[in-house]
Amino acid sequence: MNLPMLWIIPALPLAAVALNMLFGDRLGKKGTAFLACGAVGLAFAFAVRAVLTLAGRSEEERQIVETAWTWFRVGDFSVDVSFLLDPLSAIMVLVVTGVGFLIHVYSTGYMAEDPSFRRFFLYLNLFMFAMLTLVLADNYLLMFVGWEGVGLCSYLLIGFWYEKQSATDAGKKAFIVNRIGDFGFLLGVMFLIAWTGSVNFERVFASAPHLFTAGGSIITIATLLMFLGATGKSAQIPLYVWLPDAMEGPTPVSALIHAATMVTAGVYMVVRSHVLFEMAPVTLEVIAIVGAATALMAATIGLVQNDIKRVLAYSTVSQLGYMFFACGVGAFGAGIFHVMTHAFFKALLFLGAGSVIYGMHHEQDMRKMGGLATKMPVTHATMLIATIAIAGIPPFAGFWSKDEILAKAFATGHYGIFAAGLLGAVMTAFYMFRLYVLTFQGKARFDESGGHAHAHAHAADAHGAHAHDAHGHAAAHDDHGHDHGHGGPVKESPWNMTVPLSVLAVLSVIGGWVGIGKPFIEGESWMGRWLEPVLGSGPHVHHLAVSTEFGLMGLSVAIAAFGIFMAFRAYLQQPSIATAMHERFGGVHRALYNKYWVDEFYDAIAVNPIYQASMRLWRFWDEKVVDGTVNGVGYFLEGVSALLRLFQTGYVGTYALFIALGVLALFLHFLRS
Amino acid sequence: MIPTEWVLALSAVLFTIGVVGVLVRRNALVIFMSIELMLNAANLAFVAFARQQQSLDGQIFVFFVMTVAAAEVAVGLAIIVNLFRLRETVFVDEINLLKG
Amino acid sequence: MNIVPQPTFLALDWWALGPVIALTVGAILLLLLEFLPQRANGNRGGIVSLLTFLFSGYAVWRVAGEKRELFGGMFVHDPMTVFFTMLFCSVGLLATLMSWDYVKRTKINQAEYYALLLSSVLGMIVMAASNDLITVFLGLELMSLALYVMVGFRRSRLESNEAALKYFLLGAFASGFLLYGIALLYGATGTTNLAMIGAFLADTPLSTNPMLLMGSLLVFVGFGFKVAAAPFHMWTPDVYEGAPTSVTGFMSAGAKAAGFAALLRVALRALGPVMADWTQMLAVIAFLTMTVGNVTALLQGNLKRMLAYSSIAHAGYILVAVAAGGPEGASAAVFYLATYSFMNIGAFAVLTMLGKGREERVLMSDLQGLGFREPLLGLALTAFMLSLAGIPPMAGFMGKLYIFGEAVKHPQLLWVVIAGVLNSVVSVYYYLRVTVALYMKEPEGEPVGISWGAPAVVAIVLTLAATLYFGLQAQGLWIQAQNSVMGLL
Amino acid sequence: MVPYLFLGFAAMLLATALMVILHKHPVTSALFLVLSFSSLAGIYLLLQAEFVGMVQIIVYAGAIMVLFLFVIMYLNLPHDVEKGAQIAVRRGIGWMVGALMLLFAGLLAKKGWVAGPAATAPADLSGGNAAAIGRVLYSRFLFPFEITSILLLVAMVGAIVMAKGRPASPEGEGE
Amino acid sequence: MAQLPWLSLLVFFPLAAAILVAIMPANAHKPIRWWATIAALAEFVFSLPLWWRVIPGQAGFQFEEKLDWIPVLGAQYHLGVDGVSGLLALLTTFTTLIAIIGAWTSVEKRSREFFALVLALEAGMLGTFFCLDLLLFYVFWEAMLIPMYLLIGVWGGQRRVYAAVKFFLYTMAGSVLMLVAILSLWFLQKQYSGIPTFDLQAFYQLPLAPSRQLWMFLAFAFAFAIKVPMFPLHTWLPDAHVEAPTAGSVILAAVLLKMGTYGFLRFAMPLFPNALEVCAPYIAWLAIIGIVYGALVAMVQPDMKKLVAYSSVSHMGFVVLGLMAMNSQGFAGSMMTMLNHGVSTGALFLLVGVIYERRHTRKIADFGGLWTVIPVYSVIFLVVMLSSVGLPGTNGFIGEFLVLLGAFKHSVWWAVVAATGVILSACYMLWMFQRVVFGPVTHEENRKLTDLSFRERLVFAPLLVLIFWMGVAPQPFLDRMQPALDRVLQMTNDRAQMMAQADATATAPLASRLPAAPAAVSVPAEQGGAR
Repeated sequence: MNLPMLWIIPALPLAAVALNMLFGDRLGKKGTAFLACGAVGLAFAFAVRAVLTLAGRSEEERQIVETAWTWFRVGDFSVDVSFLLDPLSAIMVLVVTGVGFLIHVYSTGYMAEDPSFRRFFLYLNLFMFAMLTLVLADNYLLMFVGWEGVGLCSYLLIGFWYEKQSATDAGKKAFIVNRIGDFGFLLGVMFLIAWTGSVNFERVFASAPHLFTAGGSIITIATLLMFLGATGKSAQIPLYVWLPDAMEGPTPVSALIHAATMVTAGVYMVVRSHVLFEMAPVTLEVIAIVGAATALMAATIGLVQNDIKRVLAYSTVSQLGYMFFACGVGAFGAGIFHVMTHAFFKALLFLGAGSVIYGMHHEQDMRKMGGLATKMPVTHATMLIATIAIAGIPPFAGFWSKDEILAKAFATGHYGIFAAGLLGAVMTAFYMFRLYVLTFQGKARFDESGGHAHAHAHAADAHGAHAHDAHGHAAAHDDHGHDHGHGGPVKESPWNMTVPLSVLAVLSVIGGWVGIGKPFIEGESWMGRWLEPVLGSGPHVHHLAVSTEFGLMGLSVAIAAFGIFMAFRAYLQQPSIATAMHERFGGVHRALYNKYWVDEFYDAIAVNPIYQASMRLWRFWDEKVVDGTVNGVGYFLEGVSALLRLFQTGYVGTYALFIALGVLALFLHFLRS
Repeated sequence: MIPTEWVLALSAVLFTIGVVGVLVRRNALVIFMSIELMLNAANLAFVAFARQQQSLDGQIFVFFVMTVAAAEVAVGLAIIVNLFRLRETVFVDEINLLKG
Repeated sequence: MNIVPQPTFLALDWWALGPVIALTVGAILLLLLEFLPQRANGNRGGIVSLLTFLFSGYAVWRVAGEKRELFGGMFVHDPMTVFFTMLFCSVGLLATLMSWDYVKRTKINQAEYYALLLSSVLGMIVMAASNDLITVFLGLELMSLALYVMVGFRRSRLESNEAALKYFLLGAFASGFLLYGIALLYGATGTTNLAMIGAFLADTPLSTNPMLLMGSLLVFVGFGFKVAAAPFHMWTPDVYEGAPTSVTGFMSAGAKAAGFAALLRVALRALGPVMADWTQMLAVIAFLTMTVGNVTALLQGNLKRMLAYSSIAHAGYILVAVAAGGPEGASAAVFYLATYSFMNIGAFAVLTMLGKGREERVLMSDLQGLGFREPLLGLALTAFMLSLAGIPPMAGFMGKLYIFGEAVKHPQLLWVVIAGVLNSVVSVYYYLRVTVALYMKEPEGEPVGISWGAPAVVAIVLTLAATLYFGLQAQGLWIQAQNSVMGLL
Repeated sequence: MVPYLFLGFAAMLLATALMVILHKHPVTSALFLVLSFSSLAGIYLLLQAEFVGMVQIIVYAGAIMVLFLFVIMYLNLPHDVEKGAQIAVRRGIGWMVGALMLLFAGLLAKKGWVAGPAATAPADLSGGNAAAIGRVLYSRFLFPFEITSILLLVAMVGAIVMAKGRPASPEGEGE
Repeated sequence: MAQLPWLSLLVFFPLAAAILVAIMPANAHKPIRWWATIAALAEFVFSLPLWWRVIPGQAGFQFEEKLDWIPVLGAQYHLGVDGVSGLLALLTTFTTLIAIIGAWTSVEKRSREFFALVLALEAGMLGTFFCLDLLLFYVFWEAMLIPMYLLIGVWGGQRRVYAAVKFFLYTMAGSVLMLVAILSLWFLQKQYSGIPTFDLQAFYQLPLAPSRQLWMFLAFAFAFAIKVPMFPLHTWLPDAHVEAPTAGSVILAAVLLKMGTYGFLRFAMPLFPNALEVCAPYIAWLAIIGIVYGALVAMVQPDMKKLVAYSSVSHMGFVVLGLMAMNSQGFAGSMMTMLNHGVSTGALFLLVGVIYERRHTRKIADFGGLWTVIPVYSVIFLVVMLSSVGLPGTNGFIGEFLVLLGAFKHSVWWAVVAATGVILSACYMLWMFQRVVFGPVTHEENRKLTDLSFRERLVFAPLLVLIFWMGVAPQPFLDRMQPALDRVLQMTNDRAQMMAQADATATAPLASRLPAAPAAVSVPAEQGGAR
């Protein structure tokens, strides 16, 4: 078999979905788990094989296109279901299948006791299918299939514990906010179709330079609309609000979808369309600013959150901001590089957090943790690696990518953005180590005998009076999917959770090395060279002096170190500093703690007005005015009818009178004519 | 020689008197009499035209009208008698069981 | 002028006069037969009138293709006569069938009833067949007199008597106008013969002659009364409600058709040359008629009354055709009259079966739940209502199609066409109320008893068949209607 | 002479006709109607319609009005009581309609009076009016004449049906 | 096979079946529904060849049957099928079958009449799609109202009478004006060619002065707009849908609404192209308003059926918008959306019907947590909902995307505003789904709900298959509809050009009488005269 069989990569998880749906109840948990993980693992294997095939080709031919069938063809417009593997999608597909596989494995442990185990893997496989479709698509519309597909799976997985109001709310919010983005994406694609007549990447990119004036309004509007789509999917201002709420889902979901893969789809799309974006400098500027602003804002919010997953969520938003401003400054390769490294360490962070939560019996509040380093050594070690990675300490993965982004921003003269990036970096380091310190260091702030920190207060009322078994109750509320005995001492997670942690930890360390470039080696980094067939080497020609490069590196390391130091200082050595700061900047803290009241703001300016307006539209306009007019005609006629009946008095005299009047009227008619 | 116009005017006035009678009276019998006046007005017109045109058709018509009138009277009076038997009234403004 | 023409009657003439003779003989025979004893609840009257109608229809059908002018134009045998004679005979036949058991249960089963029925049909035929205003008038009076009595036939019933009185007084009043109008026409043209009036008007264009105008106007008032055109329609609901149901059915179809037949003949033969001036006025009257009829019908709770208003509305539709004028318009009117007669009689035939004994259960509420209790009756009534509403595939739709199809040819009538179709939407509301009562309401109070009778069922089946057939395949009737006015003598 | 006679008859006709509709007692009205019919008969005579004039007296004034009087007296009708606002309104409207009708007719007539054809078909008046009428009646007007006979038959039957016997008891609504 | 009057059989077989069902004994529920199902199934199977026997590449009408009906009028019994009507007919037979099976247990009362009426309705609908004679079309169009009216009025909910009468009157009000226009057309045709005819193809050849087209187009459009229904003529729909029995709602949504858009496509647009050009922007904006408006109002509905009904308003707005875009994408999108809407909304109504049958309430607030109790149902609900939302991969997306694309090509703003409907549809559907299916079980009654029976699964299975089939591989459908759509498009454009020229001749004498520019207008007048 010479064919790389790209289609089989997404098809495998889909097949698993189908099998799981049909026979899942006979397979049992083990079978389900095996099926799900096996499918993804196999997909990974196929992906590796395909990528190796790709790598085996010369640079000019590093592109594999496989057309499965014509999706639809109307008039002169046609869309194929076809897949494209090039260096860019290769990275994505490896990350997705690889990290996805690890998270699948992890989930077999994490979700082991959940009664909806099968459903979970069903969704997860479905997600894999959608995500792979997204990254492997060779046209915008098929990409959109994956795009919306991952949105759907995100919706389903966030609302996985569907009996919980907040979970389903969050799922719905995620879907709808994404839809707003999709609206933009779709319109953007339509611009492309209208001008280029195609959605195929190759054809669009090939013809775009001839059809659009660079910097012209059409391409700007089109790319801005596409970027709107990206902000939805990748949680950027103004559509980032769904991501923190999405933490209602099971933690592996957060790791896979809301950290490693799906949320980076926006970045992927922008990078994929870099030809178009490069033609629209205004859009790029907007992207850069939005990215930087998001990076900063999310970081500030992350500083004060207490929920371990929420901190990570804001950190994700912030890191996505980095990726976007990378794209915005033209450093598409750096963006993708960060996507990759981020996938490793953020997945690890989430999984680690999941492990902590698992170990803590569903406690997510960091104020009730502490001192877990000894109790959960593997978790602790891996988490620490990830934290360092994200904080940007070399030679961990995060450093390389983040540094490249900052360097590119500096190099292209976006000093404001560069500064924002630096500020974000210090805050990242700070809040990540705050998380680390609060969780693993210091004294344990929970009842070590194993009592539940918050004693399932709401579990009781959620279940009311009816009897429930230990497992049945698990599905009833939040992240308590695996109720392996109430209480019990805090202990390390099982192997199927720790192994993926370890693998990811390794990747978090070495994952960045592929991107080691300029100051250390001659020419482009391996990563840069790999991506060159896609991104070309054109625009990023700003070569910084080696000294400047090193200077920037040093700066960023120093800044990260400062953040780390401050975190240790404020939360470990002298907790009073933290409290003092809270008191000192009460207003700021409140604003941060409440996420700048953005949700409330959106509620006030969009959600509620629309709801109220709809209500009025229905109750008043539809029922009273539109339907009222219709019924009014009826009432009017009935009124006339009643009136006419009055003339029908039953008296002969009246009738005769009308006859006479009729005669008169006829006379009059002829008199007038 | 009486001008036809005169006769015609007379018949028109007579006809109108009949119409007015129908409109203003409430006694079914009197209303009926007024209708007879109208018929007679028509007859008058017929006769006048017949004379003007030197033709007998008009007079023949009058003859038929009289027959019809007689027949109508027979039936009409029978109906009125029946009405009176049932209701003890001949006033048409007391008869409005059917209305609306 | 040969004042004593020797009447030379061909066999054809005898056949052509067959209906007139047969109906006269039938009526007299019925009265004579009273001297012979008959069983209580005998059906002698019904049988005799049935045979009479059958024979009449046969007689005229036998010579359907011929054209003859008899009695110097007093009676013409032409396609229109044939058409209307057949129609009136069918109406009479159906009326006989639906009266059959109805008159028995309401205790008015007398020979006179059928005698009057026959005479009234005779009057109608004379109206339709006469080419002279004298015979038109006499036919109208003959029909009317018989109807006055028939309306009041349940003479111990207050409503019946009241209806008769109103019909009579107003009918006589309108006759006065008609007569005066005829007098003026006679004065203006010197003749009462329609063809000669037409010829006179064609030779000497006198359309502005006030005498002619007033004459034709008053004649129109007389016919307008008979066909219940607004504002001469007001007797209709009261009379229809008060009259025995079978009589209502009969007169709603027959008298209206006869009125229109005469009107059309007068309009086509005599006033043809001046009809153009009438278009706008007729359109206004048509509009008023249908609107008043339909709108007032909306809230009626009594089916007979509702159908009375509906009959007014239908007169309005037909007047649209009359306004459209010419042979085409007339043929549309003729077509409509035929379909209308069948569906309306059908509806009344159903109504005659409602109630036991002497009771009359024709309120809307009496129908509640009937549709499922008596599916066939409900189905028939529904079909008639839908047909009256002009919904395909019923005959009523074809009638409306024809009328409006003719009317749209005249741009100045477009407004009345649109008003007409909108009116038919309004009418749908009250026709649907019947189906609502039939199928969608739970029965309240004592359920209405059904007086089944084979003849009435036959009548319903026949009318239903006609309603459906002419709805699905109108070609034959259409051609007949066209022929009837094309070959006018 | 003839015109004066005509005017006299006309005046009497109108006066009596008015009295018919004005007088409150039906019997009086009926008697006035007889008078007006009689004056009409006079006018007929003046208009050379002798046969019709005679028939007018015999049939109308004689037969029909007797029937009227018979019924009025049979029913023993008193004075009509015509009081109240309704009657007044009706009266007002009635007269107004009558007046307007005359007015309109007059106006219409003024617009372009054409007298109509004179002597389109001069009749054969040999043997006098009655004979002439008889001739025509049994020839050209044979058919209507026959219809009239049926009409009278119907009237007879109808009158008998309507008035024979006494109804047992009035049926009310819905019975 | 060429001589077999296949389309007639298709039309009249259900009618015959209806009559047969109607004369069965009233209380024999089981045989009645079995026979009704068998009849519907037979009809469906019998109609299946429409899929492959209608030659996809051929644009014109196929399987034409032409018989004289009323020769004096030139009305003919003329049936024919092309890609558009063929697909809609398939949708009809399919939906009827589904509706009948779905109504097995929900109609206990007077089931005989019920099934007979559904079958009769099927005959009417098929007739409407197949006929190529305007008079015949009108007959079917109106006749179809009767069974639907009875279905709503007899087997409906609380306000059934109101809803049924409203449905009837509303539709009638629109269609009578269309009748007037049809008659005018007929008359013009008679004047033009001297031959009276109602034949659609003859009308396609009939030149009409643009000035004359306007009112006729409006009359047609009014009739169709009511049926679609387009804002602001939509208010009969929520009432009718809410009150109708499930089968009625399904057929109403799946097929009857399509009559309106089909009418646009087949009649109003090709016959009056110049008037269309004038009116298209207004109609399109009304459609767009309908999209947004329907979605907004749907969002706040407390009643599930009403919500779906308003969502229909929204979806049908897409259909009309696609038509008004007047390009092949818009047309194809419209047609796809018609089919999709038939499948998805039909399924939604069935789903509502399923729980209504069990709980006798449709209030969203009365449910919640259904996933726990009836998971199979919930999953199907999820899929159907997503299809309705237009998720790529399901059928809904193809239609909406093509419509938006078509609209975009015509006017960017159309697409922009209409695309907000995509967002809003997610809002109302997801919210409804959340409140019904997610959350804890809040009503004890819901705990006893039983999941879908085998019969019900049988009903939904083909719907789900269609949802995915049409979403993943819609090309077979597009292949079938496109030649016919292209023909309509072509014809509309050609006629518009032809008649615009013709109008120059018609107006030229009038214009030349004006003092302003006498020379300029006389030239085309002469050209036109020569032509």
